[in-house]
Amino acid sequence: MRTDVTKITETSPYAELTEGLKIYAGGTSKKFHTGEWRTSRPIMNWEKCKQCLLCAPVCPDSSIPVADGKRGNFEMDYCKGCGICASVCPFGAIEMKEGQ
Amino acid sequence: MNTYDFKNTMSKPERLAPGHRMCAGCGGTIAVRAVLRGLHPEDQAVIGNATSCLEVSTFMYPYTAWEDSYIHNAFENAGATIGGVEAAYNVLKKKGKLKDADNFKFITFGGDGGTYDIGLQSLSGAMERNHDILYVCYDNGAYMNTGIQRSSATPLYADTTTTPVGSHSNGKMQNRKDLASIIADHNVPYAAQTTLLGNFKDIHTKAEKGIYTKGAAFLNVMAPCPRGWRYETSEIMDICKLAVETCYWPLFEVENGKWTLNYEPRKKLPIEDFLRPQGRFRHLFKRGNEHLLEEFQTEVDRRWEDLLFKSSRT
Amino acid sequence: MSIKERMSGNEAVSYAIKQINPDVMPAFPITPSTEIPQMVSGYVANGEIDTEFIAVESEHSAMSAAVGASAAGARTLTATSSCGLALMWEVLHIAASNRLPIALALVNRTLSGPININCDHSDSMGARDSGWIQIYAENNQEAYDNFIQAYRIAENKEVLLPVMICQDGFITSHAVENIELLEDEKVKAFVGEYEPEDFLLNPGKPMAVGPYAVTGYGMEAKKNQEIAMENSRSVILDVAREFAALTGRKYGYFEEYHLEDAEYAMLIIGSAAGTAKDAVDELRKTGKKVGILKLRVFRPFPGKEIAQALKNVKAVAVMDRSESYRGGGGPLGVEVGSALFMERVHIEAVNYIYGLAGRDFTVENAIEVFSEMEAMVTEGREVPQYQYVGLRK
Amino acid sequence: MNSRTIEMRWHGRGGQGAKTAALLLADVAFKTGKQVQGFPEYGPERMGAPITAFNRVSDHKIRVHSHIYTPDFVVVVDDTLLESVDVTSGLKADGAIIINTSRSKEEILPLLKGYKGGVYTIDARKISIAALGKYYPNSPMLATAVAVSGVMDTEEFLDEMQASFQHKFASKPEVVEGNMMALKMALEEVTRKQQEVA
Repeated sequence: MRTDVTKITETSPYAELTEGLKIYAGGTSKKFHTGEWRTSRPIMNWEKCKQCLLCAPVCPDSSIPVADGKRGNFEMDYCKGCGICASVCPFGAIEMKEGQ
Repeated sequence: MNTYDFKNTMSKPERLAPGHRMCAGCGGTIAVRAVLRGLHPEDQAVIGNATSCLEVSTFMYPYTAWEDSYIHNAFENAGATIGGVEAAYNVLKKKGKLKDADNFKFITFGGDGGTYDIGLQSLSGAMERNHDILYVCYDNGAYMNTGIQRSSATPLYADTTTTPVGSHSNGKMQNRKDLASIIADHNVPYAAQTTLLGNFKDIHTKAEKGIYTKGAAFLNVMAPCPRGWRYETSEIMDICKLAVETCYWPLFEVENGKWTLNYEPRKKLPIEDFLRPQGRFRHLFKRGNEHLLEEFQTEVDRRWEDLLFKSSRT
Repeated sequence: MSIKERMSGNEAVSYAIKQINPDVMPAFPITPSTEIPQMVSGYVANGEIDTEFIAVESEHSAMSAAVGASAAGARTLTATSSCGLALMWEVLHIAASNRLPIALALVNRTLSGPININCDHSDSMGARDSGWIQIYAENNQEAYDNFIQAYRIAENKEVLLPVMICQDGFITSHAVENIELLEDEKVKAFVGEYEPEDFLLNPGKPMAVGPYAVTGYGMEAKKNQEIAMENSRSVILDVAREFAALTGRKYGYFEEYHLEDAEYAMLIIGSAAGTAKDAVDELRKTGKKVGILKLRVFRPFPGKEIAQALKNVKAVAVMDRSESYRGGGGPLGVEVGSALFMERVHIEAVNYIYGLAGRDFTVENAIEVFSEMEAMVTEGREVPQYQYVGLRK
Repeated sequence: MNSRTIEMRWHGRGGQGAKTAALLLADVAFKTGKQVQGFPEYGPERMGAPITAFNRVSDHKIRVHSHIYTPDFVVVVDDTLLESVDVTSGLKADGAIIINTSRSKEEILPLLKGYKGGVYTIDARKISIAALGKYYPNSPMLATAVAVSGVMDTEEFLDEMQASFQHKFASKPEVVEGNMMALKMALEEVTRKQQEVA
């Protein structure tokens, strides 16, 4: 069954689920926003950021995008607020703040 | 192998998408991301996965966090499963049924439960048969998925839900199994041990070697679990560093039987430094339990000396 | 023109495998199915097929690797018996729920304990609810024919389920008998190429297999799997029709032997059906109206058809070659009884357990069963509804 | 059961080739156009343990899949079995038993529990060593079984065996010759004994 996987929800009738619950695509989890789990958020101070990128690999949620050797803004749809990035930043450019 | 260019490596397209349900601060997904950066961007992969936190969180129907093809089978059979995929690839290529697909790599992930314990036979078989795969164990030292029960990777004296500290117990009474050595003794082309450090050069280099070594490769990655180890989520990188600096978790690799120690601390730190930040070892720091720490240190020293000996052989 | 040959049941299935030339076969030896992986390894070693044979370290890994290979897009099979099938149990369910058209050559042998290498159906009956199609053979010919039909059923887009092709350990697997084989090219044409729509190795089209499904999806997924099993009913018959057109050998859910006017019927699976047919011939000579329903397809279970086929008999002996330990009979006893009830077919039924752990089943045994049924109906003899054949008392 | 089905039971010891002989008989009978069955009784027995194998040969399709309890013929590949195994069990009175032994028929008879049917002794060791230089009882026993049971014409049997040996030992013509000689010697011996009986 080649149902459009992006349209499958917990209210879909059985005939609309994929056969064997296979998913014919990669990275569909991006539809699910784990940012809602957050109880504290990282705040970026771009002036202090030296683009060393040490924060990028430590993010468990792939929420620090890097392109052409430079990091961008946090993907707040997914960031769970663990604070590892703030902890490893040698320049104090990331600060964790309570709240979503 | 190219020399490690951190910025270029970090600029590669992400192969583990966000939106997965792993815990905040999870070491497992940091490890997975690092391993997947070892894949060259032009190559495709089939990712295998033993049942684990990683599996139930990264492929929760209909959401897959994997950008590559992915297969989860069961808890105890990740080795055999990815072996089957690799065999299929070889024969379909041979029969000319896979056009434009000569760049598949096979990587499978298991936790220590699925790798050290219930899946050991399947892993051992896959290694002995020398399938062209990389098996990565993200070792967080207990069955975290089911609520922190001890595994054979759990360190001595750790407080877990099946080795609880009590009036008659100091936690787990046995030493942890040394799986990387066991796999190295399968005489596979490549076996290595690493963890999450600094700019991730060590894990990246080993993942890339493992993926691009012809034949079976195994990578054991210490991946701390803030919930099971009971430390502040933000402190993960310090914990990993202390594991290495105390020689609790040495970085080594075994290439075709040749052991190489990748890092030797200038000054070996006492094991207390690694244990103290973790709630699972809190009881070791009570007055009267000094002998337990001594025992722990003795075992760390013994294994370190053994590794020094193995890696000094030429 | 078919090729007249003689070979054992294991040779027959191995020969079918050779003619099909599947892509991947992971297997681990276990008596009495061991010869199959041995023969396939031989074909590979001699370049007669280019199947990738994986000599795994357990049956568990055999089925696990089969799941990986099948999901990757390869036509896949394995072979096993008894405890080997039991060790696969968890993964059997996964193969079915992932909708992977794997073929399994099962050579039936009793499950331990006690350890015993001979035939009964406790292994496959134990796996009856694993979501696999199950097809049984009376002899080497049927084992061969069923195996050639297996992939056509399993790989049908409306089905996509794994299929178990069963034959009786030693009794047919190791008995050399006459057989008619098909020419290689006819088998190849009949079975066709496997062209999966979606598979792990499809370049540029990633696929994910084996998810965690929350309650909101799990039940719907299982219903879909059940529908696939229902779909297999017509596919099994369609494939059999095509096969009959090719070979002249007719197959259905079951074979009826002198059942049309029978007053007493025996429902039986596997090699013992042949023995029972000889008993029917002997009894018919003396004027007894007796017949056989030889069940070929046990999953999906053709309950309605069985009930309809039996509706005019006075009594049926339901023959189970495995014990359910439910305190009252075997699996066929339950399912046939249930089918008769659901179809409102009110006939006498007795559940006999026979042939456990290789206990021989003879023509005389079958005659005794028929006699007992007749006595029950005509003389009102009290007959326990569940009993053993050939048990030392 | 079809009256024209001939049932034969083989007794031997693990490793002596009784199973192989039964399968060979099925093979050669098949080649002469018969419907056949050849199967051993299986257990975990190893080298030296008593084993049983069976044959059915018929002009009609064989459906029965039980062991053979009332054989027409019994073949004993090792006479030491006579002490421990009830070889004549169920053997039809109008049938025959064939025993590989260097002893005389008179010496053997007391071990057969009063069996009244045909009794044939054949010294397969002597024949095998004379023909092949080694002790392989299969060829002489097979020839004897064919001659005594009459499951097929002996000339046809020899032709089929010749073809089969030539296929099997394509690179060793001397083995083909030796085996053929063993078959022929056994056939001659049986014919002589049959004439004595007549």
